[in-house]
Amino acid sequence: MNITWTADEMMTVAAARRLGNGIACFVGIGLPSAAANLARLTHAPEVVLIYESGTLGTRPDVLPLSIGDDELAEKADSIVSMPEIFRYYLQAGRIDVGFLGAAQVDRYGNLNSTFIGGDYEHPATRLPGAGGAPEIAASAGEVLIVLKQGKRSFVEQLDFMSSAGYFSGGDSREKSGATGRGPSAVITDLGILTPDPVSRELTLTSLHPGISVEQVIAATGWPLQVAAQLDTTPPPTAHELSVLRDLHARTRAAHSQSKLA
Amino acid sequence: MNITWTADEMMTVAAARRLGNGIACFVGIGLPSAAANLARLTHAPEVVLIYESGTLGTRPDVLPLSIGDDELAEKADSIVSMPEIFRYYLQAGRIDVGFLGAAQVDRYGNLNSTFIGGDYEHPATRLPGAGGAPEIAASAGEVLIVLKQGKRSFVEQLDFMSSAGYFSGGDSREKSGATGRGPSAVITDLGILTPDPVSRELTLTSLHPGISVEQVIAATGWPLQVAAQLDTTPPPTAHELSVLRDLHARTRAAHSQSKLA
Amino acid sequence: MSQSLFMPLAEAVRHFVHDGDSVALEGFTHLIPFAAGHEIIRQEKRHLTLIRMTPDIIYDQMIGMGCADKLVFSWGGNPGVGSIHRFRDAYEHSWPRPLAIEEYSHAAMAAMYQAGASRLPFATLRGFIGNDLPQYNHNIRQVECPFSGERLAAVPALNPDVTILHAQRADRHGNVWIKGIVGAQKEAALAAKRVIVTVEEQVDELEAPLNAVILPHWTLAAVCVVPRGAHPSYAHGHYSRDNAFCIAWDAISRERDSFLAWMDRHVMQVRDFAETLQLITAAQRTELA
Amino acid sequence: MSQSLFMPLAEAVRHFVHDGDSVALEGFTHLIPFAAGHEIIRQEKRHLTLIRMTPDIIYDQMIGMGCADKLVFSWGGNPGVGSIHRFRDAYEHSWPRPLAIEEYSHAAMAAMYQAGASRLPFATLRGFIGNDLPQYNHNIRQVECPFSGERLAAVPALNPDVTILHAQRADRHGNVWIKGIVGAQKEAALAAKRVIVTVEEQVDELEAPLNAVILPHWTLAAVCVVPRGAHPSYAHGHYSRDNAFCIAWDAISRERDSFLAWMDRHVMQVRDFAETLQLITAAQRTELA
Repeated sequence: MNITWTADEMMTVAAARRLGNGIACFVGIGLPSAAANLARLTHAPEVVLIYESGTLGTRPDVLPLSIGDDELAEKADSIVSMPEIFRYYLQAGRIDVGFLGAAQVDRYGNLNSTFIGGDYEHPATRLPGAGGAPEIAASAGEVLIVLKQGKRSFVEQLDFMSSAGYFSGGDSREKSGATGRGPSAVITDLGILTPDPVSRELTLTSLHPGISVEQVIAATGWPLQVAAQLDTTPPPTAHELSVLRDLHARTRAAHSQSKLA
Repeated sequence: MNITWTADEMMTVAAARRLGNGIACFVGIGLPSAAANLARLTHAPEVVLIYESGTLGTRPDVLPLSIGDDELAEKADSIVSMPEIFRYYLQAGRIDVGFLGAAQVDRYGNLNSTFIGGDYEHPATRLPGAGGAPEIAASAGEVLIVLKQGKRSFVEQLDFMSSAGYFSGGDSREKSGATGRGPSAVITDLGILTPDPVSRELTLTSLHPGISVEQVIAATGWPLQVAAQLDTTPPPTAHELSVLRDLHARTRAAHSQSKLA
Repeated sequence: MSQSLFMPLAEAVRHFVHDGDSVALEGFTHLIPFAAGHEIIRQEKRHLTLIRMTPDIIYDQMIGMGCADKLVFSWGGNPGVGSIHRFRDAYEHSWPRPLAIEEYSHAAMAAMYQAGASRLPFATLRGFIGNDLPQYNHNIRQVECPFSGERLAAVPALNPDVTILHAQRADRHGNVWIKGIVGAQKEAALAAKRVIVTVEEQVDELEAPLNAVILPHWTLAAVCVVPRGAHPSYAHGHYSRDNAFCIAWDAISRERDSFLAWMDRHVMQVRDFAETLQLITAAQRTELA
Repeated sequence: MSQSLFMPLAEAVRHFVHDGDSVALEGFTHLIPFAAGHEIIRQEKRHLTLIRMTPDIIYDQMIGMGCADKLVFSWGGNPGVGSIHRFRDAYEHSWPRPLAIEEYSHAAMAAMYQAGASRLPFATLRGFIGNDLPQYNHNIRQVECPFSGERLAAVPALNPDVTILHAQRADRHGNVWIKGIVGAQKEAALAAKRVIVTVEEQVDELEAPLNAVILPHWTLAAVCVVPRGAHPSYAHGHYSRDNAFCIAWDAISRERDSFLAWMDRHVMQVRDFAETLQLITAAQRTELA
């Protein structure tokens, strides 16, 4: 069987596989939403999907375009207010896994989603800002970072620290007061980086099929640690790809309908 | 026309008259509940009745026996949680009038509902405690105290201060951090006491029909101030009495039905 | 995994309530978990710290049967009737054992449950102004606003080992819908380490409206179907408050002997709450006849 | 007295929104009060402090039209599309006027609205751990727990001069029912000095289920019936989000000229929001044809 897939599909599948059945997952829009719903539709039917708009335990038929789509509300076990979602659920430690993206990540999994270049008052490029991320990064049981790899995003030094990974490595996160364990993996279009158990430095531990170590090193803005025993990410299965593509097809069909009366 | 009434009816009517139309009133069970609903059924159809169980804008057909009766829930504009009722409504200063009773009141309208005799750890008589009263006393726009008058309840010195009136008088309440204005009247079975504008000492300003100043002084545990110009409380009107008695009759009829299947 | 949430009440109490635990049975007049309280009494749990804004008949029973070492509360009485005599006997005369108290106001306890549900160590309120409790309860402190400099009351978060609630309905996954007067139940549940909910009925789908008060199944330790499990409190939409029983309790509980006799017959010598209800109903029918 | 709550939106904005006010238009993706934002633009309100967790298209329009001196926010963008260009132009190039910012996180702003609704001066959260914002926003401070000694983040309460919401329905008294995703709207409303709500429809009785999210009429300053008043956001049960418009906005707003031309034609030169909707619908029909 000759299966082909895109880099986005590989990232989505790799992220989905990390979600255990029955865990509570704080989902963002875009790839994390696709990954979480793919997990729900394959190996993790009882994964609890939570969007920061306050929808708890939702099971959308199609992917939401915004984090507060009515589809999420209709299919939720419960809708709570944002003070509740952030205080009674996230801060309370009830979220097992949080997904985060960013504009920049450093070797310790710290993230920048605030600005690039210049300084805070005079940024070259002002980004939307951190939104829910700082507290997701600090309080979710673990964090999955999903981000395309490149020298402009995988940087030696963040322009601004929006959300905490392992700070300066070692036990510096433990001392910070953050209640969650921190990033368990950075999933890119090239491979998977996981923190070293002691130094907490992100280490390349898995290469996606067809990707070379050199490619990953070239796409990283710091001297990348590579695991002695390097895995190859199992390719997407036919089943994973078919469920994911169906989901995207349903989503496109639903959202292409004109919504104006 | 020869109208007679009981002391309870006189107290209820006198309390009801102090509720303006459209104000928001935090109601307790018993006489305050009767007074508030009497006001609603006579001169103040738009009074907003709030019970600490979280029922906002309720219009019970019959008086509740407990502060959380289903009748209150069914007839409410909204039901909110107790954190909300105490924080977003009471503490936020949205309550115009709070009703309070107590076991003891002193000359400055301070209240005790905690214990009588002995000390806190070894009380002669332990009472239920203050419940919502301390914050009602501090945060409601004004407080109406309703209490039968007698030397055991109108005391020189409280055994315990549960809820603030005017502290030690003068401007001591203003300095306390309490956001509400304090007790505007103490309505008893004998008359109405209101705070002196400067000293804040409770002063007899109105006698119920047929009651003498001497009777009130004899029923007060401190040397009672009496206003130079003493009013007579207008007696209950036939309309007030008929509405109040109908309300009590409906209540008795409703609650005498056996509730067991 | 969610199927295992459903179990008999006796099993839930056996597994999730331990001697020495702090336990909150919440419900403000409405939905008070009486059946669960009786099961705790029947299993002779001891040295509990009982937490409840309004300890009333069920805590009177638990205190009188010796389950509690301590009571955390803001108003203790039989609403509309008077004192709870077993509480007073325990506090004033140490019978059947000494009872320590930790006393707050409603506003404070509501905020303490909220802080607990938020996993913050303390709550802030405009509270206890002119109130003498801070002289005796050293958990009522102050905090200074880092902006205005204002001093406000600070109280510790409540995080019970176990919170027990009664509710109308659970779906097949164990999601629980609480309807009507909800008090501080959601906060008390989300503040706890373990949550047991007794429900009137189990249904396939809740079919709750958007924005209903739901406790997600994955926040709960056990769900037990116990019809009429809130009696003599009520369950909105199912049955009303048994005011006659609440009035009768005053006489039953006034003396130690009559209290013990009633508890023995209605709680200790029965298998479950259904039997208790049968006995109470039969007695009330006799009285009406 | 409650009848006077109902008024045309233009009148509500004229009476209750003043130059220099702090104004929160809330709604998290859902129920964003676009019609009210347009009315503020049309009435040329100036020097506003705009507060909103997620400033998106409506704040982009208000900022680009010169209504705002300052923005208080936690995430500013066109969800799923990209930047909000008028915000960036104002912040980065002071066009049409300089824009100050006060930036938080979602968790902080939700807590700040809660503190505001509670009339507490500050809120406490486990927040901003490892985040650089406190270096620039000196309203992110710390407070020490008087029990554990732990240091937590402290942020000031938000108490807008005016909060504006959109909702599905008001009854004849002006009680408002908000259904579906509710974000921090209730808190933003109860935190404000004055509240304006636009609604899809007025009905005689709400017939809301118990525990629905209701804003009591006596907490509001004005209720205005504006059908489709949340477009291109949505109103659950009434109409869906106009994703096409949200995508189209990116091109419209990218350059100052195209932005000004669009605003002039669709907001400044129309009488009310119904006319704006007609223009947008007509344009979309042309495009589809």
